[in-house]
Amino acid sequence: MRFALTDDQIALRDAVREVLADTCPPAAVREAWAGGPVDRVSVALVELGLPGMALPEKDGGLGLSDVDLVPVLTEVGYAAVPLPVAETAAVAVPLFAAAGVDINDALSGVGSAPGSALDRASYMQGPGGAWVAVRRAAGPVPWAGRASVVLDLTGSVAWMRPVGGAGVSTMDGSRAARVLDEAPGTVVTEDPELVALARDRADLATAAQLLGLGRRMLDLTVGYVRTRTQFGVPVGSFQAVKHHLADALLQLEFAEPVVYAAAWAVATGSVHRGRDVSAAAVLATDAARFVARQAIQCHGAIGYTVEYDLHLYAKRAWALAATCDLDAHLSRLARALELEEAP
Amino acid sequence: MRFALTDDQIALRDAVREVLADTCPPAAVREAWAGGPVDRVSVALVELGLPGMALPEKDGGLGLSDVDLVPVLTEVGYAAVPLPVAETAAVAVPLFAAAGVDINDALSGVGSAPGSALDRASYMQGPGGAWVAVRRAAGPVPWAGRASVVLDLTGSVAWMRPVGGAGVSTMDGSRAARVLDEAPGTVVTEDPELVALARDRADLATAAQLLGLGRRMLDLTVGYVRTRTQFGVPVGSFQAVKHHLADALLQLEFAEPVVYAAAWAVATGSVHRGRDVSAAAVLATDAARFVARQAIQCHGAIGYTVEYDLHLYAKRAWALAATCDLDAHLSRLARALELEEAP
Amino acid sequence: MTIDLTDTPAEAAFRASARDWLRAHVPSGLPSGDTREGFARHVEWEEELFAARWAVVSWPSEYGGREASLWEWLVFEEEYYAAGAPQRVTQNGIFLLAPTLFEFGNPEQQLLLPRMAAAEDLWCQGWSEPGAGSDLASITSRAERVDGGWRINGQKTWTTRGAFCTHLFGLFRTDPAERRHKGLTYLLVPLDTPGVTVRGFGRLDGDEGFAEVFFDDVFLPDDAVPGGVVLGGVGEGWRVAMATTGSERGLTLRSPGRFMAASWRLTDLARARAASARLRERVVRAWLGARAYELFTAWEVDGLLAGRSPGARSSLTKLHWSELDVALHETALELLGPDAERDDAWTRGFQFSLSGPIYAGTNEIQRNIVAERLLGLPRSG
Amino acid sequence: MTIDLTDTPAEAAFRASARDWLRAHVPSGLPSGDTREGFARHVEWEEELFAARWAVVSWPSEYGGREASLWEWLVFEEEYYAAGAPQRVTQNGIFLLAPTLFEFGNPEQQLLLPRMAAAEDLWCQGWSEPGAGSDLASITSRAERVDGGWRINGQKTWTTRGAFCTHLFGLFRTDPAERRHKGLTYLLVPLDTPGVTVRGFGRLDGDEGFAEVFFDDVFLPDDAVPGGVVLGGVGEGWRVAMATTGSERGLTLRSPGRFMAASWRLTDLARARAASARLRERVVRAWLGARAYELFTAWEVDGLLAGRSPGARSSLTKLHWSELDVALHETALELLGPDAERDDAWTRGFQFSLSGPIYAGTNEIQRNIVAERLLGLPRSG
Repeated sequence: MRFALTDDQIALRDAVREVLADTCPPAAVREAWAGGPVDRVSVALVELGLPGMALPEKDGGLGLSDVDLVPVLTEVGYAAVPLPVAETAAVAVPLFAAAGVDINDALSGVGSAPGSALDRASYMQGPGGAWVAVRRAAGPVPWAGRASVVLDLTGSVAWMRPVGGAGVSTMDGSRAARVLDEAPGTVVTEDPELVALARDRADLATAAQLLGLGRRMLDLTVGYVRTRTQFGVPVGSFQAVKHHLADALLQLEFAEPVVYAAAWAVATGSVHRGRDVSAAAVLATDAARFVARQAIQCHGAIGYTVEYDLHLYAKRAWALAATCDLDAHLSRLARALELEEAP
Repeated sequence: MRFALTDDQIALRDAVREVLADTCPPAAVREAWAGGPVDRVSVALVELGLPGMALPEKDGGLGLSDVDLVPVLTEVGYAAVPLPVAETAAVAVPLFAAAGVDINDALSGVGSAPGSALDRASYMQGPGGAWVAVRRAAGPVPWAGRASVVLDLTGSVAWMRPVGGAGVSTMDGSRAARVLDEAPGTVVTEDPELVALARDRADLATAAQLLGLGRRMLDLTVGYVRTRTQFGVPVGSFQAVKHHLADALLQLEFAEPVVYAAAWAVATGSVHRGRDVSAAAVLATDAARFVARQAIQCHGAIGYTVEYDLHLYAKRAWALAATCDLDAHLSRLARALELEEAP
Repeated sequence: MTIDLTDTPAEAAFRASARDWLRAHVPSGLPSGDTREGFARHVEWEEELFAARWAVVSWPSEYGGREASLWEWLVFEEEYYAAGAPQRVTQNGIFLLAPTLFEFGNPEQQLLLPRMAAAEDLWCQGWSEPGAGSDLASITSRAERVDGGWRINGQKTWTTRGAFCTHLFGLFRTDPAERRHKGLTYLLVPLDTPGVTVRGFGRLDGDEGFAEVFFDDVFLPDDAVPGGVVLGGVGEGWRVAMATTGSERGLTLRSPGRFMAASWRLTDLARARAASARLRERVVRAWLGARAYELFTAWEVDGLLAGRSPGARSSLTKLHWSELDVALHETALELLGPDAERDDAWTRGFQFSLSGPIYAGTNEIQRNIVAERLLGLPRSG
Repeated sequence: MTIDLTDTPAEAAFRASARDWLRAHVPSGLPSGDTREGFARHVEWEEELFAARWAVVSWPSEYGGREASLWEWLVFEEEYYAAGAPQRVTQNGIFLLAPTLFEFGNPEQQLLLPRMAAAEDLWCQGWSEPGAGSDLASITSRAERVDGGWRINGQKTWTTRGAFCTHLFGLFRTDPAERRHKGLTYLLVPLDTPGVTVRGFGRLDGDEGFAEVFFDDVFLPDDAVPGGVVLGGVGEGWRVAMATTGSERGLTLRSPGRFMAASWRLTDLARARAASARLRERVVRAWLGARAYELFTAWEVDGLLAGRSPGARSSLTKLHWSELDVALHETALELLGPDAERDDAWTRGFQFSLSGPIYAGTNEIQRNIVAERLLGLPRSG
């Protein structure tokens, strides 16, 4: 048994954290809400090689595993990056690669893809335009307004679909959701195993981001209650506030290793992959929702306004949590524990 | 709409409270655990007329309704009376009366009943021996060791069975449970409606007692944390303790009117009887369990010993809660709200 | 006193009358009352309610009411929300200011009541300040006595719908030598008084539902409202403001009808979404919470009618409805699944519900009150 | 450092060896170790464990251990509880006293270690007093320096299994002029010293699992145990007692294997009882809690091995396992339905679980520690 991050994983995480602190402060997320440009963070992340980070180095990627991606995506969550980084890097690119789809061909075949002249490696490192939205359910597709193409995982066959359509108002305005136009797509793969793996990766990537969002909300709240005073003392000196936030930390701390274990199960093709991904999804979703609730409560009225930053992270957390099908995950766990029969 | 206790209800409740404070202090419950006599409280309650309180006055009863019984049974719970008062007064006697069974005949026909020489009214007021245990499920029958007869409500037909059998150790030692001998019984009624009504009354009576038990545990805890000091201040001045106990009170206060509304539904034969009884059962059970948990936690180590009184009430609450089939009640509520089909 | 959960003949008649009128008149699809456009539409609805004498059913006839009993008020609220009628944008006036005006206002000041009920005057509250949220006694906005009126400086915040209102009621420090609860005065302030600036800002659910109100050397003449701008006496503000919190107001802040209607909408949603057993249980529990709230309120009403002041028991009421509202909406979001990312009535309602445990005294403070005043636990700590 | 959740070849061999031995030797149906008769049976089991060198796997060979790594210790615990092996009645010695002896004991005192592991000496702890529970620093039991030893007066309580043990370790006030954490000394006391009276009393689950220990003018000679009765220096008691709380001890107090085994038993119960969907979810969540505990502990182990002291993080550990244990048993009781009134392993386990959030520092205090030391919130309040 070994269960700790490698020095390389820590170094990459720290590099991503630093870049995001610079290029994706709350003001950048706020601007994305208003439909403003996201070029600066997009370019910075492409320069870091994040879109293709799961590709082998020979194909222009960083050769990272599912486990390596978790700390990176936790930082992406922490910053509430207004781009489908997780969908692209952790879901779409690995699926394209596994399905033998040439990424440039794939992207150039539909919608607003930026042309097919680039080779795969340079495309993934090009300035923007490298982002892929992922559709998991009927209804508006998050990130379609910030992506070149939509990877549709709603059925047992994976499709590529164009991003064209009307923008729609959602809880997290920075996610640039669209109601897609009716338009033909192209098949990515008909292998249900690959599609199932891509769905597990999407859940895993969501869980990693929820951990980061939970941390961000907790950090903001701790900072606030240490300085805000009521009744002549810092709000954070009240036992009720302490206990709310201690419970928030508790949930995050116990969800985190479960997310890493799920990533390891995905990376190694463990027989427990489904069980472990569901465990991560359930605990990270519960934790992020719980932290959001405590964060808003401990802030008092200011946490309840859009002028303060907390809502940027709370709404991203709620939006990601909405994509987590708790009933399905709990059923999968019940089957893994032999409490239920397969449906 | 009117929703308050009558002066008569309050007067009876206060009378019962006073009698129980005198005849059923913690020491009496403790003695019952050790298998000691319960005559003093038994005689006092029979003298008050409690066993037959739901019978019409012309039949020697007090002519009380299901609503009238709630405050009385709340006091019975508060004192953790080591006798099947609720089973006898709220379940068995009304069923016998509705089924046209002569109570003396019924009791004399089986087991250790005290003979048939008494008329009904004088029997119910006689010195002890007037108690009926109720069986709701397979397994040991609580109170069989303190009753003259067992009313068996496990099926669609109600039976009377003898109380003979071996004593068995249960969580609440004062309940004198027995594993019954195999022995023939007599039919009380084959009317499934009457049996269903008796079961609802049993759940209602349990809910009323759980409210009283919750109050008792909360009172004990409040008394303790006001005087016990740690870190130089009363334990009850810590916000965490305050909030635990405020939440405990909150649950009791909101369960109580729901129990009264259920009693009213039973008394008036409301079409919502099943829904309302289930609502009362769920909320009173949840509340009592929650209060028990907070009471033990706020006491610290002393609440965790059998030398202190708290456990007498906590164990009665857990024992009564165990008889509440939450799955069945939640399903009945879901059907009433048209969320589920009838099974 | 007894228990009888059926309507009396009079209550039944009142119910039928309210139901009939509401069926015929309730508008559908109003935009949120917390936007400028929506607010105007809601004011029209208030005018219509008032014209038909349904705006303030429990008030005296001369002020536009129907002298309804508390029971009838509950019946009205139940029917109002069951009919899907809109939120009440006049509620800060009619539920928070009006009880105080009835108790402390002079006859001329009480002339404000029908104007408020008719939505001619639109009142917002001015309690909180940037440095005084839960700790209301630390108010620093000052009103200084000057010839013929008051000179006001300071800032109020979290003023619900303040940007759309015409008047503000609130507490101001009139004796700078006194601290905490002393030296405060309850003032009535027209928002068009020169020097008053109102700036709306956004709530979590996206509506511009809050405002900051700045007082920049404002001269408030004594006769800015009929009967004078001071309600209940100079320096008496804290007592005046608190006097009615433990009375009916604790009951009327959020009526049971509102949550009962929401819980029935939740059962509709559960059926439409073919809820799992797990979520069906949560729907049942939300309904149970609303039902318990309805019955608890009835219990309290009979207590009030018997002359018992609910006092700190209004903290139980507030804890229950605010936690229920969050749980109910969290369940709705789970039922919606991925659609919970959409911007709709349920997701806005969820975000709005999160303000319940914060506003009107945080739930942490309510729990302190319950523990100290109802259970008798020692203060502080 | 990396992530690899498979056993190394060495770990796999260790696991196989432990499993084989346990399969062949674990006794079944032992009575509770918290009764006098059951305790004696458990001591026999401890002797058997020690003889086979499975009693203290992580200790040096010369004290009866196997020099197992922390990873191997986790493997052993997993196998131990998966095999249904009995609770460890020696645990207060080997998990609480031993780490302190290893760190502060002189070589002679360390000779106590193998005796403890072999269950020849049976140690109970003497921290709490009637007036000092959560507030341990308010200890008043006094040990006065006298010629050749200490004169002890006072009372300890909540001494787990004290009535069956041979020795007590605990804190005593040796400098009456000092207050709170100062002037305390960590003493090792044979319970057969004249003047010591041990009175067992009943726990919630019915077992005589606690004791009060009275010290009535007890003369404790310096040489009552080898190497002397003072562990770590006179007046240094608080530091000595606390030094190891944040180290491995935080991890080893309750091993993940114990809860994982309990959660698997719960799944068995759920199948046997044809659990409803509602209860299946709770069973899944109990298993998830145990799984998270297992993984969190592994995470902490690698941190420890990398030289990071867990410090206040041991409070996270304690909060998690104690709440998990209650939830797990509450679920079992619901699965049992009316059978939850019976006196059996699950109902006793439920009652025992309620001590988890209380003992070894209440969970309220653990949350304070997490908030103040891990989140940096201000003290007091």
